[in-house]
Amino acid sequence: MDLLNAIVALSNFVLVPAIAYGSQLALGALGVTLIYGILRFSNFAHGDTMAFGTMATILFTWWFQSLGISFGPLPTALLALPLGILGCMAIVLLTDRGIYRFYREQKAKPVILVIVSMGVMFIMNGLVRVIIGPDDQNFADGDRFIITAREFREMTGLREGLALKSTQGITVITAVIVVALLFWFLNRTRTGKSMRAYSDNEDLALLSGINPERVVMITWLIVAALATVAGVLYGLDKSFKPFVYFQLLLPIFASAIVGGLGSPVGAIAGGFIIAFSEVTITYAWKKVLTYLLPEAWQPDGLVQLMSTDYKFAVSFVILLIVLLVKPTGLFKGKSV
Amino acid sequence: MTGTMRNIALFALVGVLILLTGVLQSWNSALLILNMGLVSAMMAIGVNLQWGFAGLFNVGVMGFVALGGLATVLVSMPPVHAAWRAGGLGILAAVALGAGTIVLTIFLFRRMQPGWLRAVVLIAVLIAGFFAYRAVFDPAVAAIERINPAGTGYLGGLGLPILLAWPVGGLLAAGAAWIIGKTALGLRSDYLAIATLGIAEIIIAVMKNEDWLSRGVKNVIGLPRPVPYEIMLQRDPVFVERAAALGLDPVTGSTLFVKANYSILLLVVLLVLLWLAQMALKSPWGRMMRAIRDNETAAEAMGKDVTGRHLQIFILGSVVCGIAGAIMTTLDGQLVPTTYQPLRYTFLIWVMVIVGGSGNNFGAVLGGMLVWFLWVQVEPMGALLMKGITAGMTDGSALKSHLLEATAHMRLLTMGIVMLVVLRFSPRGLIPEK
Amino acid sequence: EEVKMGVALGFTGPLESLSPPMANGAELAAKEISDSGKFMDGSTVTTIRADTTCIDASAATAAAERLVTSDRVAGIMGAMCSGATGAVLQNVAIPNGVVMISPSATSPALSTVEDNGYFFRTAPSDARQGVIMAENILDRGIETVAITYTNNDYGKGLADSFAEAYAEKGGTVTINTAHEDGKADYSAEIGSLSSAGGDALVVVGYVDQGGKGIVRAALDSGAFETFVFPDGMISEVLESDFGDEIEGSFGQKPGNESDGLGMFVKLAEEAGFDGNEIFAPESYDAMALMLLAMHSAGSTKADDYKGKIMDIANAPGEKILPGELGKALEILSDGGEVDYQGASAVEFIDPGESAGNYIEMEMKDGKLVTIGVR
Amino acid sequence: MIKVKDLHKHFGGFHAVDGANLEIAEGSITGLIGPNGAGKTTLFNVIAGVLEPTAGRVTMAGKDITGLPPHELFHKGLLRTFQIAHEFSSMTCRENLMMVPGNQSGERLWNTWFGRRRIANEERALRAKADEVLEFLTIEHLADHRAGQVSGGQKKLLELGRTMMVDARIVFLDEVGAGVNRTLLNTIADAIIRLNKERQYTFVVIEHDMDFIGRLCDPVICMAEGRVLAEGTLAEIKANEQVIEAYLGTGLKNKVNT
Amino acid sequence: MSGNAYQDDRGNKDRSITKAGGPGSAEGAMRKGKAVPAPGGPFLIGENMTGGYGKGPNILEACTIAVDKGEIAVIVGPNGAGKSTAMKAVFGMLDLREGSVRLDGEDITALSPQARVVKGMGFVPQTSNIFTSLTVEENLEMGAFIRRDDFSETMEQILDLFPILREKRRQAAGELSGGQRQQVAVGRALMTKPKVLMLDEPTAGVSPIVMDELFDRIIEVARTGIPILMVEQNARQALEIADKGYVLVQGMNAYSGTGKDLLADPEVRKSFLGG
Ligand SMILES: Nc1ncnc2c1ncn2[C@@H]1O[C@H](COP(=O)(O)OP(=O)(O)OP(=O)(O)O)[C@@H](O)[C@H]1O
Ligand SMILES: Nc1ncnc2c1ncn2[C@@H]1O[C@H](COP(=O)(O)OP(=O)(O)OP(=O)(O)O)[C@@H](O)[C@H]1O
Ligand SMILES: [Mg+2]
Ligand SMILES: [Mg+2]
Repeated sequence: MDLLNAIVALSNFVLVPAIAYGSQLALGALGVTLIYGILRFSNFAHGDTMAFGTMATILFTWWFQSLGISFGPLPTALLALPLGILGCMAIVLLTDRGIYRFYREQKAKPVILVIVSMGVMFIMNGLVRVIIGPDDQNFADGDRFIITAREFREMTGLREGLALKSTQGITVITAVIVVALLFWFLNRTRTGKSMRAYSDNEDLALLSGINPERVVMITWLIVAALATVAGVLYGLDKSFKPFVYFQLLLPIFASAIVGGLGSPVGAIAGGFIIAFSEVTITYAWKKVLTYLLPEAWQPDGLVQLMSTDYKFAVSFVILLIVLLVKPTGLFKGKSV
Repeated sequence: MTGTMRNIALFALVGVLILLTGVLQSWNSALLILNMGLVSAMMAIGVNLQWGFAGLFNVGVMGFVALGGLATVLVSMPPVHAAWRAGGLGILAAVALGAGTIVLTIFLFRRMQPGWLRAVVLIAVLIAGFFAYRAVFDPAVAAIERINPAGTGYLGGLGLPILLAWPVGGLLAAGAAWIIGKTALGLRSDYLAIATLGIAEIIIAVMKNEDWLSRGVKNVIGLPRPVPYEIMLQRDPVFVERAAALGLDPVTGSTLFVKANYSILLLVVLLVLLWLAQMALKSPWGRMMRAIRDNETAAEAMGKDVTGRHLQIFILGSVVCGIAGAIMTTLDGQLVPTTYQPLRYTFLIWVMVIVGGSGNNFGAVLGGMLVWFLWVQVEPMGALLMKGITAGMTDGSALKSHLLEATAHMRLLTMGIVMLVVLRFSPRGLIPEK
Repeated sequence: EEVKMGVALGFTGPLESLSPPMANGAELAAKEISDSGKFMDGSTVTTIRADTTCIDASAATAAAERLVTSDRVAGIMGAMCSGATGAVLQNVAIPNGVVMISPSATSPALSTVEDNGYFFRTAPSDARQGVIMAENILDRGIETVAITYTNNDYGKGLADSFAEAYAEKGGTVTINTAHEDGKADYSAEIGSLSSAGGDALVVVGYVDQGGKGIVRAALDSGAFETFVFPDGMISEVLESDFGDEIEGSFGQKPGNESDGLGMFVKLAEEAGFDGNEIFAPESYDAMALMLLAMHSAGSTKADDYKGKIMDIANAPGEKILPGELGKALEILSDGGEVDYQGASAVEFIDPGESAGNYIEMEMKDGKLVTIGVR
Repeated sequence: MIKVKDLHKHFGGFHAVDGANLEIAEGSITGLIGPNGAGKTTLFNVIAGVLEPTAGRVTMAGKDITGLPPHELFHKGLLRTFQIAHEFSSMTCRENLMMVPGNQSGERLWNTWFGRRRIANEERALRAKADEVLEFLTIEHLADHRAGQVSGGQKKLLELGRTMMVDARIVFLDEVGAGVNRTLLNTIADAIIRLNKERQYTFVVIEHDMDFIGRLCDPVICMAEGRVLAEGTLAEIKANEQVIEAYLGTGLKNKVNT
Repeated sequence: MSGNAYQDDRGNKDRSITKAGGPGSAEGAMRKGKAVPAPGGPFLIGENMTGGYGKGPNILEACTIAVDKGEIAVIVGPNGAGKSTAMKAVFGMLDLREGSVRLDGEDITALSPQARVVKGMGFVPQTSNIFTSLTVEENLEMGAFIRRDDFSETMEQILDLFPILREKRRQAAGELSGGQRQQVAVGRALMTKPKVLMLDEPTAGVSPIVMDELFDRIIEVARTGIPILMVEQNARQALEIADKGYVLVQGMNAYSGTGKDLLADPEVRKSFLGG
């Protein structure tokens, strides 16, 4: 019984939130990694692209809500998501046409594109705030929980509860579906393979009859979709606020780098590593130990390695150690 | 137009922009922008050393700048004697214990044969050391923080002149850079990105949470200055008379005088840094660095210790950032750890380097000055733009009021547009590397 | 004559979402006084905004420098974050001799600055609120609490003063730990808070920043059901975002029985913004105080009117609530005295800090209701 | 000079070098041939410190040099060129040469600020030496060209030139001939022979062009599947059945259509 | 280097913000022109080609190269003469300033490289001619990117031709040795079932035995009627099997004739074939 309690407590406060957060980071990191792999630069505007896609989705959600359309127990935002993705695709293609394309035509070195993406970051940053404002927006509706902590306690008779939010469920399920689709696309389809080929060697891709502009366009479309999905899932689970989305850039990049920039598998693994290291290292083990240890041994302190003040610092140290132990990066060198 | 002419023209342009600020807004604003521009130029030089000359990607600029800031407090604030009495010894002992543990670990790591025994011993030493450290450290900290928490609650500094803090800031940054470099350089460059980001986060976390050191988020306000206080000048009849002779009222006179003093001080530091950087760049050392940047594998095969050189230049760049950080905190007159945010101290500094022209010290200086000017002045520019956009709309329309509300965000938008324009027409920066 | 007033807030940066309602609050007061036609022989008031960013003390200084030396404002309503406030105060306000009233900076360090009487703040003092919150909690029979505070001077100061008062009065603090605003995820914080346990969670934060994220995560994981909210958290947002999920949670914010806040909220609604947003009332008061003091001194020179601010804010005199600024102007013109209460029950103690009363609020049926005054 | 003992290099499960034993005599020009994928480049990389060996030892003049980093090997007199030229592309050809010598006082940061006279003198000497080398290689007209902008063959010459800036003891050449015009290749071969004669450099040469090998090398070592297959003079190697079967082949089967 | 500031990234070499390897250098990828009928002439001809990289100087000066059905044409010349450049120009990876390229009775000067692949041209470049991160098999598949029919039979033929590739078919091509890569590269081009095949130094770095195999195969392919245009430094062997030879010097045609003629020309032998 106590063992069960301990497991439930650990799941409730560590596993479930970390998995949900990890999925969100992973989806974000996938976008970053795709741009890096195929268009060859680190896209600093990614956080703000996520914000833009989410904003579009929110606007459509509001519109649906005003029309009285809802999605039953699921958030209306999921209905609006396809439209939001389209909106994000539109702006992304627009920036590509208006800004990046020129540099591609000039055969600009990728490092110039990095800096350009910083400019785009500033612009999107402003744009989102001008349109929807800098405020917090809560747009989740529908049922909040699959099961609440209280229901769980009543159901099982345990002392600890396990809350499962519907957004957490949706996040994980969507993430799995999206990742599976992406992998299938990249590894099995002709277009996907041509994207990997282009990413590997542009000139040679040309010689195989691959149209580079098409590859670039598809990449941006996928990235827009990924960014919107990641942003909306994150926003549903927590809430939408432009500045936080900008801040998300750093953990997302950390995820992508830990996994090995350019490697989709790495991006996913990286997302989970970051999420878990943030949540577990600073976890106070007191509750779990209280259940597990005999009366006499029970801790009076919090049994916390580090206070949560240091959670980012600690998670970065973990990352460093991971990288030191695995010097070739987690998945670098392996394509997909 | 020849290259030199062009460069002179660009610097003149920045000069004119600042002069215009003086004429159109106020000379105080102009001098203030100049001063901060000079500091930004220093930071840009630091980042340029790392990024422009060695291709080292430092995401943790803010950490080094923050260390410089910390130095000002440690050097210049008066010591809090009561706090020293309460926990000073404890802190010193704890630091010694911590350092001892690490040294012992490294020693054992080197001496013992690899294997499970070594792992176990190392872990045991580390854990024991950690607990011993916490046992000494925690009560000392508690004792210190109990002493007048609202006013001090920390150990204070050494009470030395704040100018000394500038080199000390550089030293602190050098120490941090050395640690990062030792662990992360020489491996793949991605590590450096993560490591610098991580160490910056750690430095900031420490500064936010270790109240005994620099009051944490309670901030240290009222740092001493290397120049006189305006209020003193305003009360000084001699000064007031001189100001009046120049046709200035005492307030304007004193504020201008103080800022001008800073300008001279900063200019001297900047010129020294610039000279050092230029000399290094144009020597065989600079040639070696270029070779390493061009082709690491070949440089290594040609007997150049790539890792060692990288470490060296990484430390140098960080030192410059640390010095600039100390200067900046001195200018602000306060240490506020929460202001160290990546947007301002990492992204913006890169923007300076890239807009100015990476790989060129003069470019970095120009970029620092210009981008700083824009960073400050796009606010009124953005407001103007918004006024222009909304001019044609009917008063009180929802869209108009919404747009006017959003005026503040034109700032980032304008910044982005300026950047893209520069990159569009001068992709290697305004003063590219030769 | 046209009197210019500066509104220096962090319009961009981490606290950007707090700024617009604050600016609106301040501008509302300026407009009210200006429109009354009674201000300093019919002078008008215009406001100029300046962005202090909250991440860049230097940019804040530059913006304020522009306000003072270029736009020549008569006073500054601001700044917002302690960093910007300290920098602007030391580098601009004091050297140039300009009055500055911050609606939100609470850093104890600011108290020690040699301010020559130029600096005031309408934000309440941490020490007093800490004590009141401790009493409030103990009176309800809650003996153990966990505390999480936003990692800045406001959060840290208030959390520490509360923890001290609470422990002194016999309560137990299980954990006192920080959270950062604007971060992506708060699971780690909730994990340790819940592990430490406690009958209630004291959330010393901002309602549209990390504080909200903390409450959300705590509710979602079932870690806590009762929350205690200090002033930074008490807002309409609690009703709209959490409703009856936090039934029975409570807190306090500056105010008194004369419903100054209610009147302010009504005024704000007419002006088209939400007066319940945090620090909006304080901003209104800061602006009103400066203008009333100018009127009373008959001068827009800081050295002339800075001394009047204390007189206006404190008794004796007729109590002035939001919407009654015209009346206050009249009284002052007639040589009478006023005791400005405003939207946040302003009461200044030396050295120019607010020490007002607090109203206790509780969530009942998904609504924030006033329980009483402390 | 160099002794390789029982060297292994495995990539995952693949044994690229699988117990190679060989010895390179001082003052010789040793040819290293073998089918594609025999492990020649990998062996090179292990000796030159680019790759860590899985097992085995490398000694140079009796001293163990296994696993030393490339820059330390350089200072011991072990130099190498690359299969694909690794020039410093944004520097001029002269600078490419001048940067080579180690322990230049101008490479110490302190001296760049406070020892400028000494540096100036040193630089003058270096410059003269670089010009001399460029002349030797018959590319003195390229001295001020960016190295990235000279042709492929000239880059290879530059690679060779770098080894002449210092007193090398042993130089590893990885397929200098691939993609180089045969006439130019003859020039390179002459240069190698001269260096060998005049400066007593030891050379190890990987090459697939038998004419080139024949011109230069004695002895020749043939590798296959990570091991040494045969060793001897070129004539002996050419006659070796195994080598013919694995490497040389018997010439074109299809004859030219008339 | 072309003096284009956008392509100059000196000072910015960090790998963690941009992917190593850089973008391609082919210029014509965005070209949108159409093929125009231009009957007559040899099967493939690059006529009077003049051009250089970006805004740089002319590398090619009125250079003409042609090959007809069933023929093997070989280009030789010193390093840096512009041989590879000429090949790229024929393939449209360079913007010609003058001259035209005609294929099978059509003027294709305005076509993008990828469109030329569709027209039936196959090309093996001199450097970076494989997808290093893709497996050997995927490399071959990419060769057949434009083919909509079943290409497994062609794949079998190629794996038979280069048995080592069958062994390593699931391995990333980047892990192969220099010579093995060369085999993958040629295999990739053959997968297209091209109407004309262009090879830039296909035998560089391959062992003698494989080289002989390669030449054999090239002759075989030519006998099926596919014209072959190749650059070779292994000039003597190449000219022996060539129907046509071109000697390029500084972007200009210096000598041309049948392979035998060139081999017999003492001047050519001395200056370009190594005596
Ligand atoms: N990083 C690697 N991972 C896996 N296998 C590798 C790697 N590098 C080389 N190999 C394999 O090791 C073998 C030897 O490669 P190496 O480059 O040494 O051959 P080589 O003798 O130089 O051939 P060539 O004459 O073609 O250059 C090859 O079969 C190659 O596939
Ligand atoms: N991408 C490029 N940008 C600018 N100039 C180039 C580029 N590629 C080659 N060049 C220049 O064009 C000229 C001809 O090069 P090309 O590669 O065509 O020579 P090549 O005859 O193939 O020589 P090799 O036998 O060495 O391969 C050289 O001077 C070279 O420096
Ligand atoms: Mg090889
Ligand atoms: Mg070529």
